[in-house]
Amino acid sequence: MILRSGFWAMGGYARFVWPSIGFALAILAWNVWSARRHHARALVRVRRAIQMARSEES
Amino acid sequence: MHEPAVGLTAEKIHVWRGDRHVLRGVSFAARPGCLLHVHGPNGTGKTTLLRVLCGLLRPESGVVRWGGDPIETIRSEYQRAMTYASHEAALKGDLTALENLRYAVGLKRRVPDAQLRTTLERTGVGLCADLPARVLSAGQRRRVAMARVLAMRSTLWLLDEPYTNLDAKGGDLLTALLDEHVGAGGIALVVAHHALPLTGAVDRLELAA
Amino acid sequence: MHEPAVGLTAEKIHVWRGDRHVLRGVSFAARPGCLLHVHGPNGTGKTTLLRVLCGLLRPESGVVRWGGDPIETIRSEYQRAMTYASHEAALKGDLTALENLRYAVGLKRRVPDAQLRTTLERTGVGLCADLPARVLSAGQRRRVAMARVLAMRSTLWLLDEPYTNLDAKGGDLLTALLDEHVGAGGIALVVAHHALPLTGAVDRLELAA
Amino acid sequence: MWKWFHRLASPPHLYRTAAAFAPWFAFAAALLIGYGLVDGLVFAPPDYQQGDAFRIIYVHAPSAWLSLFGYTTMAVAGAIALIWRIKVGYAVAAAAAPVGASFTLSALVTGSLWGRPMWGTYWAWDPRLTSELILLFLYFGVISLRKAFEDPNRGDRASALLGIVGFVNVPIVHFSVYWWNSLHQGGTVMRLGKPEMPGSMLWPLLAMLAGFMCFFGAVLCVRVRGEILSRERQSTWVREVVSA
Amino acid sequence: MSAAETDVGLLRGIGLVLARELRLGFRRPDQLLQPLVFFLIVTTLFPLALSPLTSLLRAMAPGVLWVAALLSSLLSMETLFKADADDGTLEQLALSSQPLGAIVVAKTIAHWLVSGAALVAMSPLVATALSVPPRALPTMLASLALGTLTLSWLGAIGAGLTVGLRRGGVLLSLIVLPLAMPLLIFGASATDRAIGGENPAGALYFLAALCVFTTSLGPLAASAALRITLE
Amino acid sequence: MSAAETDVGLLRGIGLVLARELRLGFRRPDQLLQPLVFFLIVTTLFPLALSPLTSLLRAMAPGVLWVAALLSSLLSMETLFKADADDGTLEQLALSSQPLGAIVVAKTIAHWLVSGAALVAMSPLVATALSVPPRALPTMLASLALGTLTLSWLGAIGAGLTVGLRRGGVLLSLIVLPLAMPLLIFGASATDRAIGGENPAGALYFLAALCVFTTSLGPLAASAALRITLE
Ligand code: HEM
Ligand SMILES: Nc1ncnc2c1ncn2[C@@H]1O[C@H](COP(=O)(O)OP(=O)(O)OP(=O)(O)O)[C@@H](O)[C@H]1O
Ligand SMILES: Nc1ncnc2c1ncn2[C@@H]1O[C@H](COP(=O)(O)OP(=O)(O)OP(=O)(O)O)[C@@H](O)[C@H]1O
Ligand SMILES: [Mg+2]
Ligand SMILES: [Mg+2]
Repeated sequence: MILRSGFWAMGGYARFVWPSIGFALAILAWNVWSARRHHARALVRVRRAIQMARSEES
Repeated sequence: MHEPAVGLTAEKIHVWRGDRHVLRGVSFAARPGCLLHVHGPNGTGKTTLLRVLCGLLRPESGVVRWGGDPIETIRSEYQRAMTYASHEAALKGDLTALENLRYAVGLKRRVPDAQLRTTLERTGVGLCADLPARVLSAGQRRRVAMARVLAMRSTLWLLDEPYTNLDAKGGDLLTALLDEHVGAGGIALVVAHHALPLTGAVDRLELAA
Repeated sequence: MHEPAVGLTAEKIHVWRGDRHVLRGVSFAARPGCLLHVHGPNGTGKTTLLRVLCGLLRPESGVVRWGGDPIETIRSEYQRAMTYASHEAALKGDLTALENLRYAVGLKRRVPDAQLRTTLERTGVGLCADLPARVLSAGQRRRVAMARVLAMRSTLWLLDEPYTNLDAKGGDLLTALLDEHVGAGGIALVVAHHALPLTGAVDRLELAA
Repeated sequence: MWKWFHRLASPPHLYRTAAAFAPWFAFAAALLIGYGLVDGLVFAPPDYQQGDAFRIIYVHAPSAWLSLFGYTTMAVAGAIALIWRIKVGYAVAAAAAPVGASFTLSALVTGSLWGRPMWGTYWAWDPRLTSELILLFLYFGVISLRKAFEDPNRGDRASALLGIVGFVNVPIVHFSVYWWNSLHQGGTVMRLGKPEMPGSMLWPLLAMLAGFMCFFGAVLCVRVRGEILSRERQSTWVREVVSA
Repeated sequence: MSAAETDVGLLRGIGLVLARELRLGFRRPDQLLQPLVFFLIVTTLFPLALSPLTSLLRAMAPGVLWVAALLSSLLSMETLFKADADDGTLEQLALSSQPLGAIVVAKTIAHWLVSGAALVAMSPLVATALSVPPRALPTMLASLALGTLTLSWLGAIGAGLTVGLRRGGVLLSLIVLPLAMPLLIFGASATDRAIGGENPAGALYFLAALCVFTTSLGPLAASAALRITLE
Repeated sequence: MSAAETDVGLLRGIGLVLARELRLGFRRPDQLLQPLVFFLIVTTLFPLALSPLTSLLRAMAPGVLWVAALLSSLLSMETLFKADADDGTLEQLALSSQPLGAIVVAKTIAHWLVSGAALVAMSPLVATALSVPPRALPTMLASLALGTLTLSWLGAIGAGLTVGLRRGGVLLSLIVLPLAMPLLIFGASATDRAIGGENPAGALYFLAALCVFTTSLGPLAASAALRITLE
């Protein structure tokens, strides 16, 4: 059914429908990516803080 | 505590700046008639401590008490009793020395200009009273700041390196003023890198690196 | 003049500020290996004199000579030979201590970062090298400014109250550095309100009120 | 209740709670969004007026919803933190801001793409559209204010305050279609009583709304964990968690 | 001396800070005029940048007037706390025994007096140059007066939040302009309706309501902001 | 060490100051975006304040774009020397062995790179929102690029003259805006002609000439201005 050409044409509105779906999905993807990066960076900061504390002790 | 709760006390003040643990549990008690000389190497947190004591900085943990009450709870009363002089002279460049005093001191107590002029003369800058603070020399600015502290008539003085930029005579004057203040039952916390040549007793609070 | 024209000389410098005749014909000669201790009460024009000497202020009359030539005529050569440290530490708050040095010293001579780090360590702020200058304490800022003067490797130092905000160790360090600089044939003009405990000879220039 | 609230407000507890919830939210979001997309794009009938262009609603309405929900989360968390001095509130507010801003952008872009076929223009200075744009600016303001402070504590408090002040805009966005005559259509889903949409169109929309909310929850959990970690990096529990 | 004799009341404190601000302003009269001159310049730039058809000018006039007022007020707002923060006197004000709210009120009123009020007084001239008909002037004056006061309060909040930050000025506009947008919309529409001969009362009431709202909550929010940034 | 080995040439000096400025800019990337955001906000304010008829918008678009660019450039200009003057580093730069002119050139170019160039890159988006037709975009881009560079030079002169004055910002606009008027008129008219489908070459040539003129004399004038105010 998806393969019927009418689906992708979206009744002539493909030009508007697909970019908006695409943009919204891209925003979802960005959120996943940036949240994970945010978490990873926080871990790096913590590790650095731990290292600093160790070097201050010694 | 079983002692009567007067004066300024600090209990286990902890402050972090960035990743540095600057103040690690500082405690002290300063009773009326006491001068506390805060000293220690550069960057050990003397200025930070003074800003905590005057309420501009909230410590991560620990309490500052005035007459037994935490200072946040009695803010306006505490601020009436306290005067803080920071590293900088805190003068408005476009106002004259006298006007600077008028608007700073005037918010604490009513005071006629004549009395402020006398105070300025006492700290050796009577002739600069009508010059805009912008053109004053570093030492003259300090002396105006000293006049502000005097004119406030507060019980508690928190002074951050008040000897900076003063000439020999200015230093002696400041010492005499401190002596007088403490002698009259006031409290003073003074940050300075050299020994204070006061006649009265001096407590010392050392901040270590 | 029959003496050989080396070093810094000032001839009858007059400066008015507002209605005050601040410098009234100041003259001196500072030859290589000479430390000139400029002192005098607050507001007598020490800072003003230093600003004239480094060319930031044009005197109403009088000449400043470097190696016999008026400094306006040999501006770029003079500026290469001279370093001025003002009342304030003159650091960019958003740059780290190291970057501050890199961009200030780099305009005078090519210098690798490693060498600048060594200089910072020498003045006791090696650990602050990568902190933004904004967060440094008053004394740490001074020490960075001291490192800048050192790293410039200039012949002539003009220092306005360089002992300000330094702790006891810092003061001793500065004294040792001045001794070394003068001993190696440099010239230094130092404004300070207390006697300089140098081992070498100290000339004194007194500005009276 | 109060006790539960206080327990949640302790950073290690919230850190663990967020870790426990995140996968469930993510799982639900994937299911709901997957179903909503397929049913909405493939099986739902075309609108009798708008034709297939109406399908943009399946991403536009949830995005627009989250833009407001995100702001509300941020402002409420900030207010809780400011008023009761509960530090994790700042972590939640900081975590919600970029997520909400991204959905605001999504609402604006999908809305413009929808506006072109419906109103003949990508952009009009209409109250709903304008106030949504203001919402984006407010998000930017809050985010850059937080970053502008060197000291994270002050940045937190300042941006929480700005978030609260800017909250006045949220009801404006929502009610603008009723208060002014607007190009933008009024509420269709959230109307009390019977929605005017046939079920075949409505179910995927509701699934998308729920899916986006779960997605927001999942992302928020991950971000809150990160915020808590870097805020509490001096504390012993974080050190134990990380070095373990 | 007894406490009663020398204590400084709230009103006296506000008066003193107000006097200080006005004195600082009048110490440099040329700078006092600057928000005004900025307003004048922006409003003259537009006719310059456009082909000066009267009909077009008249259609644009409310918008231009309001945008110019907004920007001019905003620009001068930046210095509201910044100058005092830079030289350390803000700290001293905050540590005085007066509540911070009182100080904020005094400073904001002083700011409005030397920028907003002056701008309102000047606006009929500018409006006439933009060929706004005289019958619209009262509405324009009323809307600008209410609007600039509201702006001063919003600006005080923004200035409080950004004081002490580098390039705080632009961040300030980022914060204040979105909040000021409703103001702009209603202010311009009131003027526009008055030019078109319609009844502007609705928009004016809304502006008045906004003004009352910000005047009552502004001091609180601004002093809270200041307390945060001062730390 | 020998002088030749360690001497710093003119180009290296300029490069170093440029690096310093860019690093200062990028240290706070959000602040880098602020002139841009300001530009965006001002251009949205206008449609808000006006009844948003497309025809009216299009007629105003060149004016709005240019006034917004002018103001945004001006605002960020204020900090060009002021920040350095306040913390004493400007004195140190002036006392370095590099000529003051070189330092001014480096600072101005850096300023243009982080504000003007970014603004030019952003302008097509804004223009489209103001319903400027695509065929006018190349002309608008060219005119804005030339215009913002010229503005940066004018701003450097103004900033040099006003550094060290309190509230220099507003004074700066008083100095720069009159100088920038020809720029505004020709820039807006070039864009306007392009929108109307006419040939904008004349106005563009004029802008280019202005740009060359200010680029050659700007460094001289700005460093002279700076030397006066530094004393
Ligand atoms: C840039 C353009 C647009 C923007 C900024 C925008 C913004 C919004 C916002 C903020 C909401 C959420 C309102 C709320 O929950 O209170 C919303 C919902 C909605 N929008 Fe848009 N919109 C735009 C264009 C459009 C267009 C062109 C259409 C269709 C013709 C449309 C149809 C809808 C619908 C059906 C809803 C759901 C209403 C509800 O049930 O709450 N939007 N939009
Ligand atoms: N964000 C930060 N990151 C790391 N360290 C910081 C930060 N902010 C402040 N510091 C450090 O905290 C300390 C602050 O000390 P403070 O200014 O109180 O010192 P001080 O005792 O007054 O020194 P001085 O005698 O030089 O005046 C300094 O060592 C400074 O380097
Ligand atoms: N416009 C002016 N009108 C009157 N007097 C002025 C004016 N400008 C400066 N002065 C005076 O000129 C003197 C400047 O002195 P300068 O700053 O050089 O002093 P200094 O010796 O460095 O003092 P300090 O030891 O306090 O640093 C001060 O006495 C100041 O009051
Ligand atoms: Mg200190
Ligand atoms: Mg001096």
